[in-house]
Amino acid sequence: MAKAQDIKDEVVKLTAKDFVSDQDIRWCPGCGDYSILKQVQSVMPELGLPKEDIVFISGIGCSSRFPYYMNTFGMHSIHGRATAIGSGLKAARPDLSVWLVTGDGDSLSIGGNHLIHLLRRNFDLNILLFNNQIYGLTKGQYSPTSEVGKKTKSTPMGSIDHPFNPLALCMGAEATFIARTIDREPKHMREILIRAEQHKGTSLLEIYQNCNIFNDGAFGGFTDKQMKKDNSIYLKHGEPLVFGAKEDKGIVLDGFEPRIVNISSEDYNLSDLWIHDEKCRNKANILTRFFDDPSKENALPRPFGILYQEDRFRYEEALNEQLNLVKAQKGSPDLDKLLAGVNTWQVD
Amino acid sequence: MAKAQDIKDEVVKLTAKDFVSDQDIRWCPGCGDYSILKQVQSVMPELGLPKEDIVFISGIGCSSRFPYYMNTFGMHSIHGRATAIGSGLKAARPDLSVWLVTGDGDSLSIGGNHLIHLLRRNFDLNILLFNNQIYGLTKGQYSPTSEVGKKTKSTPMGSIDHPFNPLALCMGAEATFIARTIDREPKHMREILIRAEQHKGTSLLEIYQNCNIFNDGAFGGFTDKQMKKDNSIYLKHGEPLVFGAKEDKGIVLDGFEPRIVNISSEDYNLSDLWIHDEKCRNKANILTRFFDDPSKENALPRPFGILYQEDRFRYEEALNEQLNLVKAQKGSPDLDKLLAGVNTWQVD
Amino acid sequence: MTQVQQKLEQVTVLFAGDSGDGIQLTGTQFTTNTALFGNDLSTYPDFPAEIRAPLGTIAGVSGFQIHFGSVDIYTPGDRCDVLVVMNAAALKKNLSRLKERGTIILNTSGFDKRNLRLAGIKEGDNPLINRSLEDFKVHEFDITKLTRESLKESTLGTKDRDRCKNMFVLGFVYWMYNRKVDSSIDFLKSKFATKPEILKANITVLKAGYHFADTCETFSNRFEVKPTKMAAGSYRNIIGNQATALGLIAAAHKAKLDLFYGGYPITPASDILHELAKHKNFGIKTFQAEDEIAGICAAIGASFGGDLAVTASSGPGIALKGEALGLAMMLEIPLVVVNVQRGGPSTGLPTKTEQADLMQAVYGRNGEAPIPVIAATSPSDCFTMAFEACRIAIEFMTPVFLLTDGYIANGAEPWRYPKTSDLKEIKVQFAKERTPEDPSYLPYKRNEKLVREWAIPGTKGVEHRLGGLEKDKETGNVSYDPENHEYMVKIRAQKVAEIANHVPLQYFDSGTENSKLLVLGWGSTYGSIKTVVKELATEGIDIAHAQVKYIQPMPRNLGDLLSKFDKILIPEMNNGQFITLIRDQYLVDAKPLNKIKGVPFDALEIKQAILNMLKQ
Amino acid sequence: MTQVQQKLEQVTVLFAGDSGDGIQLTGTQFTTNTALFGNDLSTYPDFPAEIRAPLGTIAGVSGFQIHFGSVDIYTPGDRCDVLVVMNAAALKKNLSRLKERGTIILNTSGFDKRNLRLAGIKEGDNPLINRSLEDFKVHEFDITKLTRESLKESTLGTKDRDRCKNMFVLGFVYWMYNRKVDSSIDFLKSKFATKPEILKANITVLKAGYHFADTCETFSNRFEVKPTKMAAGSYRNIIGNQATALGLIAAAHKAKLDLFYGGYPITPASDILHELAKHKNFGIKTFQAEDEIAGICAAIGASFGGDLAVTASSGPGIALKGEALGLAMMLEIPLVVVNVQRGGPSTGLPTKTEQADLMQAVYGRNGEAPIPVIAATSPSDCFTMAFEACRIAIEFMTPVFLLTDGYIANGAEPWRYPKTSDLKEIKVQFAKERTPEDPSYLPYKRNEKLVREWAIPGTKGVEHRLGGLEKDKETGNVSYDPENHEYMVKIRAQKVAEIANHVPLQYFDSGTENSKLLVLGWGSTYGSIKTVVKELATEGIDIAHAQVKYIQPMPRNLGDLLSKFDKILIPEMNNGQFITLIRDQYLVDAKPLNKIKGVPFDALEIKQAILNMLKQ
Ligand SMILES: Cc1ncc(C[n+]2csc(CCOP(=O)(O)OP(=O)(O)O)c2C)c(N)n1
Ligand SMILES: Cc1ncc(C[n+]2csc(CCOP(=O)(O)OP(=O)(O)O)c2C)c(N)n1
Ligand code: SF4
Ligand code: SF4
Ligand SMILES: [Mg+2]
Ligand SMILES: [Mg+2]
Repeated sequence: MAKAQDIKDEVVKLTAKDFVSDQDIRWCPGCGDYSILKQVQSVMPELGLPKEDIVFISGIGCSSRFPYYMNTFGMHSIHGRATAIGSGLKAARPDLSVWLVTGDGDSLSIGGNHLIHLLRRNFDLNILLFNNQIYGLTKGQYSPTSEVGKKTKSTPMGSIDHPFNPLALCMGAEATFIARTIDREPKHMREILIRAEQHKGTSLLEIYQNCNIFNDGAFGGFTDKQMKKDNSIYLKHGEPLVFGAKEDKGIVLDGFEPRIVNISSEDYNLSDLWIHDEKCRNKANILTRFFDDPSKENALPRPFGILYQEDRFRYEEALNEQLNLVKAQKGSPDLDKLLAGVNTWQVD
Repeated sequence: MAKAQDIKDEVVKLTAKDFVSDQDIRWCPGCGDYSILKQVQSVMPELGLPKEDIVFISGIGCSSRFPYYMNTFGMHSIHGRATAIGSGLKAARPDLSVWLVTGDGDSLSIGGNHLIHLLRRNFDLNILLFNNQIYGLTKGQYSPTSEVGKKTKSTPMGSIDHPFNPLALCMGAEATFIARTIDREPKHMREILIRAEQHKGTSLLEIYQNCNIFNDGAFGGFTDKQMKKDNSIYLKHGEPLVFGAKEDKGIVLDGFEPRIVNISSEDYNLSDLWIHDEKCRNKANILTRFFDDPSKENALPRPFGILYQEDRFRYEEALNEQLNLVKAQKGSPDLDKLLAGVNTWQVD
Repeated sequence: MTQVQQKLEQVTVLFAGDSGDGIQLTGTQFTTNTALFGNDLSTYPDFPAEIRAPLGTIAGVSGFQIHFGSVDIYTPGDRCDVLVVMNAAALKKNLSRLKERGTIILNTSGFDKRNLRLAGIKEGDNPLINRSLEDFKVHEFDITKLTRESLKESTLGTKDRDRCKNMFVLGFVYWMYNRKVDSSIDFLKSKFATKPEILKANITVLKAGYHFADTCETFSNRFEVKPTKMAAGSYRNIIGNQATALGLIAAAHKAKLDLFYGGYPITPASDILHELAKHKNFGIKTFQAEDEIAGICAAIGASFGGDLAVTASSGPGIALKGEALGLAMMLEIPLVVVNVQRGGPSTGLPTKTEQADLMQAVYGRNGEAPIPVIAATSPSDCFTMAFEACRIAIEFMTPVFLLTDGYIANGAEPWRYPKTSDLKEIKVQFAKERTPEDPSYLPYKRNEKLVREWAIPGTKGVEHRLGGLEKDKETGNVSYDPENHEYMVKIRAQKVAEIANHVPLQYFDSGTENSKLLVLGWGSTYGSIKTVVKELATEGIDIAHAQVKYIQPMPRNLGDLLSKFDKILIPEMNNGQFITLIRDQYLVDAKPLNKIKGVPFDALEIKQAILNMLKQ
Repeated sequence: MTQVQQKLEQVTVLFAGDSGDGIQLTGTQFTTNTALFGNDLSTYPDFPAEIRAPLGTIAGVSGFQIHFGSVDIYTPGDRCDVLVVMNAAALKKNLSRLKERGTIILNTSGFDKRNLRLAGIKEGDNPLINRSLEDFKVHEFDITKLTRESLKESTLGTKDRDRCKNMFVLGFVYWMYNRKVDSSIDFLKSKFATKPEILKANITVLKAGYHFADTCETFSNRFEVKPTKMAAGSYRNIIGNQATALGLIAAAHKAKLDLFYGGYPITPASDILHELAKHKNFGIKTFQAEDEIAGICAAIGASFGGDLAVTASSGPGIALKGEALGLAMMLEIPLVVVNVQRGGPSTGLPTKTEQADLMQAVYGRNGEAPIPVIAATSPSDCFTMAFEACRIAIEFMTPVFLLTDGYIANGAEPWRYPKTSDLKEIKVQFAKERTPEDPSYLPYKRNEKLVREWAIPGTKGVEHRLGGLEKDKETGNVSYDPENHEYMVKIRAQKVAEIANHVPLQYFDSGTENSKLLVLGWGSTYGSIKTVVKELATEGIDIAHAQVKYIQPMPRNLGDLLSKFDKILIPEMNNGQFITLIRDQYLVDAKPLNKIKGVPFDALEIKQAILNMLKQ
């Protein structure tokens, strides 16, 4: 996201604390949401914007309580609609820094349509999608990102819905910025938050978030000290795809199929590896499909970082261009003329 | 789609005429919908199903008038919801052959969410998406598939929404069958309709349909005798990607980027070309991005045919397996026992 | 031959033909001419539901009715004096709307075998032959042929030539009513500026029609309808949806706010979007959303940002907005919601009119979610009420429902348009910047009208969080406190009730509290009721008429006014909705008169009901 | 020491503590035990809105109230006799609910510095010290410590041990009311079948609590509440949402249809889905949809296919279903829509109760779209009314609204459950196969009850097309005919009106038409009104009470019945909704009594209103 256009001169240097609201936090102790809140509060001062130019909008869900805890403008709206509300706000007020906070249910279940339309329109705002693969607030039903077979109150025999791959869906929906991070990697999260904010267009950031009450350990494979390095790959633009506890594994492309190779062996070295290119849509599409269950044999590592980034015109920009153009053409508005229209007559 | 399970014995051999209802057709003269209706009526007898086992469900739009003209069961429902209604019907009645008819507005604008969820759940039914890149019924506003800059009543200065690429969106939404055809190629359409019906799972068939009133010639590049062969490529599984009026052009992959080559030249021959593989998701993803404006210099040809096909379990199948399993485990239902519950007492 | 010039007080002409025949254009041209001539008038177009309904069929008939006069005109007229039909289907569909001994102008080429068959007329029943039209004054001629002949010189193809035949009709009718053709020539010149051949052809045929009428033998009468004595001022002709759009623009202009429109196309509301989109130079942002929910939600976002936000739709689309409306009510931000009602329920009769979404507007949300509801009475009144909706929304920080319907939204009438300076002021008072020294900001603190402040992003020191959960009565923070909840539910209701102190008192449009019976209408039934009540007055029957435009809350004095009558008749184009509000709130035994046919009341229907009730 | 055994007619106990303290489990265990013991009872849980609200705070307090007696019990009780509190916040939040001189059982370890601070109690105000509890009978002991001590031998960690402390309380209260602990031991055995250590610990602590009460010095009184004289039959305890689910299952069973449930989770309706999902062996298909619109639309699809289709939600979710409901009404197919109402408007107070979605149910759609509306009066009545909703939906081919609310949906009471064979028959008559020789099928032909046939796919010869556009009165084809439209609007309304002939007449629950005043309730206010009216009867004040369960259409005789009274009081947990229907339909000057606090009426509040009204 671009910095708001007219940064007020008198911006004093703010700290993370300035972004802490006076409300008691109501998440369960141990919830991954705390970490995300903290990282967001800590990157806010880096935007260089006064608090009053920042708006957080959310839908409904545990995650959607977020705006209450940010000492900025905020709206805790209705389920699934933060994306639509944010679109209108940004169209009306391109000068604001707009952040949408949403859960996997809020954005991908009831709110799926507004999400994909927002992405194609490419409003310049940031979406933080807290994915805990469960409906937290309604006490633990499976969500559109829950794995098949998930046993919950609504699916005592296991769910039978093939889940979404959120980043693949967003790629299909013409997103211009796709990234992933996780609650337990605060430093990485801060980095990506800043990149998201810098991107001009809609930034879609999926954040893996542990719901320790209803879906504890859903992302254990990516947080467990023993396993995480073998299961995750942290992407860097222009660098080869290397991962593993010993940084000894890499990804090559076999025709169209990615494959894990051992780069400490004779057969492969760094230069054989797939080089990450944020700008390449075709590669990004394959990367989003690195989506194996980490406990599976030979699972591809899950990518974290920025999978894709593209520059495309923003809706609100095009809108304002049209407004300016027509004003230039037609001159300043004359209401009396408009009310009179073309054919008038006079009665005396 | 699979043939309905218990094909009635007494099926008499039906003809296309049997599927013509007694209602007057209300589309504009010259509308592409006529051709589609005709092809659908003509493949119906090939399903080998009695009329009463076939259901057509639509939303609202010109295209959604379709069910009225089919002498089967049918429902002209509400805007955008045919996909949700069809899901319920198929869950309740896996034995039926269910066909959904929808427009680009109906399915991708208001109905976008149900569409993507239907695709991931993979109910065994067929979606015919009539894409005319316009809202026909409401008299010509731009749609989510209209090109940027489109001038319509609601966008006198040109639209500023980057459009969806419907097949790319559906790929992202976990579709298991993705295909494209066009109103003006009846033979191809019939072939693909039959393949769609044969696919077990949700078949998504995008049909380019000319709205000669509000968006005439939108697909001229693919229908015009002079140009169509250079602008279109008709996919065949296992065969190289060849096209052009003289069948002299082919597609090769340059790393991840598709490129047009001249196969009549010395430099390339058939064996260098990309071989179409319906089963390859990564290739299909690239194919969906063959989406250039055909009037553009060096535009990639638009693919017609089946871009992707995958076998995956069907929702209604899994549902019925669970029902059968639990019935096997718990025996036949005993309502009296259920009403009594676990702890009861007696008052005399 | 001598032509008698006959003076008329009022005339209703119905143009009807295939939807491809250019009937709507003929109608609007005649309307503009009539308006400029100085007649009062009212029009009503009647489209087929299909885009291009099958040629020649009943379903494909397009109609345009205009009622004009030297006297005040309130409706497009019940039955017509003149029926212009381009083909057999048009005649079959509309003959019952023609007055006894009325005039028919008929295109014989529309009555060939094919046309008769398409219209479902057996060959033996051909009305040109079977004398069934004997009681009418029929002028029949082959308009198609006449048009072609007058274009013998033209280089245009047959199709393009035939397209001009509506101009022949127009010219013919201009002559009948003693009119000049200039306004239409001007129109054609601008419409076909880049197509000189087509322009020429149209003008040729227009004149041909005029001259044909002048010279042909069939016509002996020419009519004169003198200009109406209207109040002094500047006039124009206006269509309802256009008036609504202008009302919104005017309100934004007066309030010095940007106008934001978020909506999704739907018949018959789309034209509001289309009209607004034309005037982007007023800083209007139109957002065609992915659905109605996104439309209203985008509007909520824009309102939160400080724009005057509007969404419009019709019944089915409004149904989808209920949840978001509840949110807007809870947030207490300005929002105007226009419902251009159409025939329901469900998809219903999209191109027909009805007043059946009133209860949805008043009650169609979860929980206690009161929202002001107002309604327009005529095409030009859409301007006034759209402006009012904005004023109330802004001054009371609330969503407001404006109800119009297909009848007045597509209908037209002369409008004495106001000057910008005559329009009410709309005061916007955004929350002011605050310093850290100021006491902390209380977003739900209310003023004496119970209204909270509009504190928009970008304003230093008033950062706050809103939401759909119940809120503390001052801080706006989430509150589960039982007493606070009851307080908030009641204060929100009181705020809406308070609006009654800031809208006009109810008045009698005709009659007095001593009249024998009160006809109580709301919204678009105004013209029909007015016509009847005036007519009855000339017959010496004194009936009172009040038309309610402010429905929630009702005008302060309405209860009082109702209490004066033993007999109250409530005509509605629905199965009885407004009447339930009246009976509930005032416990008066008002009687319903319901018409649910997708078309407005005929004056006669109301008259009959009044007379019956008087007898009881 | 000698223990006095005191007989009581009725008792209300409120268990309160942190949401992590296992309060709900304690409450349900005590409930089951009490039910099995033979007392009539009524319960009401009070959850915090958060999943795990911050430990120790007021917002984090979870409560469970049970009212039981040897007499008939109708509500969970207004104020309680015994208040069990696990920490300071629980006391602070609930003390006002304790009767004068009531008993407090208090866990002292929940009153340390931290707990006081979290509860927002200044140190000086520590109720254990400042004598503010002097007027109550307080029994305080360190339950945490006592629990830990009794588990000295256990191998469990501290966290797991501390989790057992609710069992200590349960044992204690069992002793107080002279109960056996067996039912809870059975429950624990099945719950912790695979966790023997935890099982052992829980049983140990349960018994420890029981014995502690027996031996400790603080307690001198033991109470006895004799079994209630209930009608002969088999009883069980049941929660409202569970009863709703069973009612749906039973109806499907009787109708020999598969049950299809399409819905989206929402508080407090989700438990209906959860309960249904448990009973898949009844052939129940539960479909957790992507949103409420998809939920109802999937149900419409399933109903079209011949299943008994159901959707459930709460206010905001119901708001989203309006458009699809209109379609279902238009299609005339069976569909049951359950609204478990919660505090509104907008997101409102999700975990609180309210009756404020009545108008939404009756009027919340575009166009004239009448839908039957019925309401349940108590937890077990949810069974009866869910069954009735299905019966009406099937027999009248219509969507039906069933209204319950958070209060009865989460509350529990003993239920004399029926035998399958005692349940009404529900007759489904699908359209029969037809041959080409039969006259062509007319899907909108109606029987003498104005009901059309259910013709499902797979049935030869009855292929037909339905839709949301207005339909011809017989063929069901699209019809724009004005007369047909009016006919269809009226016939659909008449069909719904006809249902009044097939539901029970309204009766007086107490009193007669000679009583001085009628209290007219609907839905879940039943218990509160009943309690008051009985109490007044004992004081010699004769009040009539009728509780309306069939709201649209109202019972045939209701108007008659109302006309007998000068004074009618209508208590509702909203700002006055049912009363608008009554006033509109019967023109009676009924008076409202509204409570909008997210909690049910206290008997006292209603009593006061009655007495005031009697004085006027
Ligand atoms: C219209 C509507 N439908 C349903 C709900 C109930 N509801 C609230 S949050 C939620 C899902 C929450 O899941 P998610 O978005 O993943 O958020 P989380 O709680 O997991 O952070 C649901 C179903 C609602 N509040 N409103
Ligand atoms: C809830 C609702 N919103 C809007 C409409 C109006 N509407 C009907 S069809 C349509 C779009 C049609 O476009 P498409 O689906 O592309 O169908 P086409 O007419 O082009 O075949 C719209 C906006 C409606 N009927 N219902
Ligand atoms: S339920 Fe889960 S997601 Fe919600 S606050 Fe608790 S831990 Fe976090
Ligand atoms: S408007 Fe377009 S899509 Fe609709 S029927 Fe006419 S030609 Fe076909
Ligand atoms: Mg979640
Ligand atoms: Mg279209």
